[in-house]
Amino acid sequence: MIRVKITPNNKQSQLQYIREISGVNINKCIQCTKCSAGCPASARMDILPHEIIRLLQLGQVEKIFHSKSIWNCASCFVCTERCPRNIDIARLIEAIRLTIIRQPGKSKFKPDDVPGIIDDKMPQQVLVSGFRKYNR
Amino acid sequence: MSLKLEEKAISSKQQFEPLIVAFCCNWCSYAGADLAGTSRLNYPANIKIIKVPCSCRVSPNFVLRAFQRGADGVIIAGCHPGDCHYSTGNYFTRRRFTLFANLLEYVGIEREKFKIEWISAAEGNKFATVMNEMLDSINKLGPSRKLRDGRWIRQQ
Amino acid sequence: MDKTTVRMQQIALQTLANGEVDVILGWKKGDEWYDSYPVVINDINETAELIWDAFCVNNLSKYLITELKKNLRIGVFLKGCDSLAFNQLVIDNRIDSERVVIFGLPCPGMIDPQKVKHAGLNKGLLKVERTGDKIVFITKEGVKEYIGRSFDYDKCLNCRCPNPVVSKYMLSDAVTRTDEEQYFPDVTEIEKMPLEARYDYWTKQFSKCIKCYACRNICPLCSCETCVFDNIAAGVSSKADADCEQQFFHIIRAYHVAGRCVDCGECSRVCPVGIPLEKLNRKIIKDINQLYGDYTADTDIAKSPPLGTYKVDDFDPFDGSKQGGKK
Amino acid sequence: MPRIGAFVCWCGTNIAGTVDIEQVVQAVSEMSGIVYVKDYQYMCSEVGQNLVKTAIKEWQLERVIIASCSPRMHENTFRKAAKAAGLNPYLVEVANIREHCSWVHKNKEEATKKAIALIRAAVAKASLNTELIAKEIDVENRALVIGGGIAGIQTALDIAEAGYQVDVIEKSPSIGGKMAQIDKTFPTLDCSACILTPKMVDVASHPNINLYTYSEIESVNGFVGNFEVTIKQKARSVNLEKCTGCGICTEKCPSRKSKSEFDEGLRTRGAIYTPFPQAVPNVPVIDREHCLKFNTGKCGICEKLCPAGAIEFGQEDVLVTKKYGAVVVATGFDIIDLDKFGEYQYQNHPDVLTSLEFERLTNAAGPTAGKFIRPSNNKRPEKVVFIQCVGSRDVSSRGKSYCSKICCMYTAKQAMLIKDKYPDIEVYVFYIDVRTPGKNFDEFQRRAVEEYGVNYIKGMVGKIFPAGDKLIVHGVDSFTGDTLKIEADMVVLAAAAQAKPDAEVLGRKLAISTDTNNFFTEAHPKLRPVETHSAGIYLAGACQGPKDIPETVAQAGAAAAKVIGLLSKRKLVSNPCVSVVNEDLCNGCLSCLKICPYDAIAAKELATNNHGITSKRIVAKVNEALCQGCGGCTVACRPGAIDLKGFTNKQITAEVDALCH
Repeated sequence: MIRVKITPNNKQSQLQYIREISGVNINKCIQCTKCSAGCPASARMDILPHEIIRLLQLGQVEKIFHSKSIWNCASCFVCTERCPRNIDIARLIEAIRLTIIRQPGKSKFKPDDVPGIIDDKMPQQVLVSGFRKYNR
Repeated sequence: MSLKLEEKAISSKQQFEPLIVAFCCNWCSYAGADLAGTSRLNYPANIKIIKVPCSCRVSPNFVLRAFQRGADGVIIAGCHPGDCHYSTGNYFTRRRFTLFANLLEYVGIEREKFKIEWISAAEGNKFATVMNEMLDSINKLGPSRKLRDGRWIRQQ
Repeated sequence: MDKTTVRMQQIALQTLANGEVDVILGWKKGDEWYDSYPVVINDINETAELIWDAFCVNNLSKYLITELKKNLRIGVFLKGCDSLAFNQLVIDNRIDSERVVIFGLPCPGMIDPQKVKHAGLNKGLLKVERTGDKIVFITKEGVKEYIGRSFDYDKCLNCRCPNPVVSKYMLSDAVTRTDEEQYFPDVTEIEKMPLEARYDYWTKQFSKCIKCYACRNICPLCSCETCVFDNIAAGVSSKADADCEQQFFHIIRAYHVAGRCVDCGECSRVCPVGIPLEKLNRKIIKDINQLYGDYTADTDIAKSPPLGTYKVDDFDPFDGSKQGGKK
Repeated sequence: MPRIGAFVCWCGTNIAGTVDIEQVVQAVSEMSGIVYVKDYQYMCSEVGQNLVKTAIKEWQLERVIIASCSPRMHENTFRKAAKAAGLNPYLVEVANIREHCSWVHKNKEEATKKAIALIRAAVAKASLNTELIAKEIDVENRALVIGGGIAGIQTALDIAEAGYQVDVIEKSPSIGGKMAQIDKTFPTLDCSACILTPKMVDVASHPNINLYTYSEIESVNGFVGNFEVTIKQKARSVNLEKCTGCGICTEKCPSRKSKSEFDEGLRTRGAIYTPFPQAVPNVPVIDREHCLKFNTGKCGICEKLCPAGAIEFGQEDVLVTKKYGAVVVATGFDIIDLDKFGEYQYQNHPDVLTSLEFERLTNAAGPTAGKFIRPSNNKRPEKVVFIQCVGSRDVSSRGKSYCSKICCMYTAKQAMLIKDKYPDIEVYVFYIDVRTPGKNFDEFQRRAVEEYGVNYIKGMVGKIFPAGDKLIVHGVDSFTGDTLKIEADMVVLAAAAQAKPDAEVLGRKLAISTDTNNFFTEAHPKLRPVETHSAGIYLAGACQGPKDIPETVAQAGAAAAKVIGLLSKRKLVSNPCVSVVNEDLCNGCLSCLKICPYDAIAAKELATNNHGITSKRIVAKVNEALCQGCGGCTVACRPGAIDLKGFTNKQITAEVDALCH
């Protein structure tokens, strides 16, 4: 990653949007890294959960959007369970994913993708929830 | 309600400035009110506090007197049972006013108009919450002449 | 009834004669059929005029307060509910029970003259006699008989304590009550009414009040030297005929007998304008029985009254676990 | 109507900010009885008080109203000022227009209207105030210290040095508390027992100190200067005088099952035991649950072997009631239990210890006689991991929201001691923030890092996986962002400090309140840290909040100073707002007597004569020394015969009328 001059500008619309739909107050985080330490998927994450929150606090939303971590998060809620400051990190990362998905034209799951991935063992529900979440 | 009646109700609600008399026990809830002050919490100005040494000092006569003189709500705040500075004061408050509150409701007074709350000296925010909630419920009830002495006109 | 009257006159004569008592408190028959008025006699030959019939409703225990002040030994006739009141007066230290000799009178129930008038039987009525379930009306025209207790006072119909709980001499054998008393039906009926209807009902009832204070004067528990409502200096309430003053008096009167009222129903009986005051007292009795255990405000003198004591784990309707609360 | 002077305080901008002072002064001057109104920026200042004094003299004021901050702050200040000007102090009334008005309302117009209403209520009440003279009550010059830890010991010694009798009550068989369990103390690393045991011996031998160990508070009655405390001396089953402390019984006792509380369960002890060798008093106690004699009736070896014949199986609990002038609560703290912190495997792995267990492990008098070995296989560990803030700074329901203040320092000390004795052992400390604010504290912690090479890692441990005889510790270094896996041999958790579980029960007995974390509430966090709201009851040490030994000793000295200040007064000024009976109205029903918490009301016989016949009647009579002025009796009294001076029925009714004006 190239050195970027950090100017904390947390008035960005995406940041407001993330705060709104997640209802999480990121200022409560004291950077104790309990979430990253306990995260089973942290090995495959380029930005660890506590770093995601730090970046949010600094308003560096772009970096998070380009990261792989938010897609590797398995929503197992270990981080939320163990956070000593009662921050719902899993919910926050879900909010970040939704901010990306809900950007216009970015839907990740179009109807014509279906034939490619469907097989007889796949439950119907997977398609329905996939459309609901990833199709805009 | 017919439209005309509704207008009258709304208009009378606008000028309706409820008055709530709060008897606060000196050791716990009065200190809780002080803490609400020092922590700059906010509750409506309609609440007026009278200091009493203990919640067991408040007599049903004072409660009825307050309603007579135009109070829309009366609240007695004391220490949590067991924490009373005089060790058994609020046990008696609890018995007396459980019966008195039932009697008032039996005679037709809404339960929201007369409340007892246990607020300790460390619960500034509970004090503010209780007062705000009480005012909301009194506002919902709207103005009412119950128990009020018609000859006593309260300057708005 | 005559057997008990004779027994009553004998015991009165005997105790007056042997000096066990100086004065007897009983009833005498007035000239009207319903009038058995309370009387204080100390002369032996007056004992023959004592009477026990279906109209001896007056509770004699309250007279003891003034009579005992004359340092006399007093014999008094007490029915079931009167003996409850007697115990309350002892608890309140208003009477010195050593100087009282109690003649117990198990009470079959008293007849309500209003009900007799409603039934139109009072025309030319001379005398009413009751033996067991049979009631005999002796009128100028003839004799009419009725079975059952349809003429009894309401309060006697659901009487909880017909037999005196304390007495030195018992004048007749105990009366058994069969019908198990329903649980405060009159109170639950009012409780079911919607709030505004209740308010209107009671305000209408209270507005009838003329502040004659008969209810307070008859009540064995309202025995204060100077009642707070008579004491202008207390500045508690005034006699003005405004809704708030009436409500103030009646709510506070009911509250002052809370935990002590023996439900003898005298306040409603004597109220000249017929306000159902016993419904206020019984509401409190019902609440106390539910919340703090059944207190029979009569039998056990040592037990402290419900409002005079507490339990650490009393029912706490005010303990909403609001945010910030300790628990 | 008496001549009333009113003084409206600006309190800088605290009041003037949201209350229009001119409008208030104008409205107050029109109230009935007001002859003088003055507003000033700081009424509580010297100048402000002088304003009151001169006004009283010049205008012959008979009542004074101060509209300012809460009476709990400056009521005494203004009462003293009035007294200095010759006015009875109880004719002063304070209207709280700061905490209850200007600070809690934003709208200036509303706040001003409310301030005027509050002052009108104060005027109404003041006009009915009567002159009250405070009576004097005598003070029992003996103090009671609850808790035998360093806080209790230091308080007792300081009070005894001033020449007063002190009783110390300790629940466990010996005094010493947590400090006796510790090996070394920061920041000077001197041995804890070396600096504590001499003080324990001083306590035992001091002529003015009376020690009640293995005893608990049964009940507390009375009030400042006249506390009546009932102490339950639990049956020790050993005679205190006869026992010489030779220790034969504790060695020979066959029942070895019970875990030693003193050693945090790391070793077992006999049914008859002394907690630790330097115990004061050095007299064992029989743990009746595990003693064979009490359970099966067979054994009794200790009785046979005891040379002094001091064993008395028949001993019963003894209740002792004594009077005290002051009480100091020094009951200390506990470590939280870690059952909700499953990720650290504390419950199911012997090598995961709490910091207190670590202290016992490394202590020379500990279960391993100071040898630093792993409890699982008794081998010396190569890698030790310390974890800070276990349960502290945790707002979830698992832990405590506050910082326990002492863990950073004692963890640095423990880490340093390991590296000092065994330089080749690798030591890691996972922390969120190192907080070492005391004198020489930061230098001490930096020595651990710079001289002794303790690896401090900023980050929390996520999970610990037991693998073979190792403990794999998963953590993250938040500076570099790498996840770390350390194969540790031992993990020490710096568990949070919490209040004693029975603190609330003791608080209820003493009528002092505890906060939401069950620590005792001090009267004022900044200005009165060792006092409570109940006069005569003081706090010292960690029972008021987590703190280290230097602070505890400082608080102990402060509490002792307060007690000495109280006991040095032969007489105490009693609260004059007590009940008074109007004998004409009283009909002797004594329902007031039944509910008085202080039994301050008694029956009194009056001879009355109506129409020539004299007879006796009973009336209630208030013992002004015992009455604390709660006012419960005034409501129980139906005719209103008993009233509370300072808060009479008429005064409160006048306040209600004024507020609803």
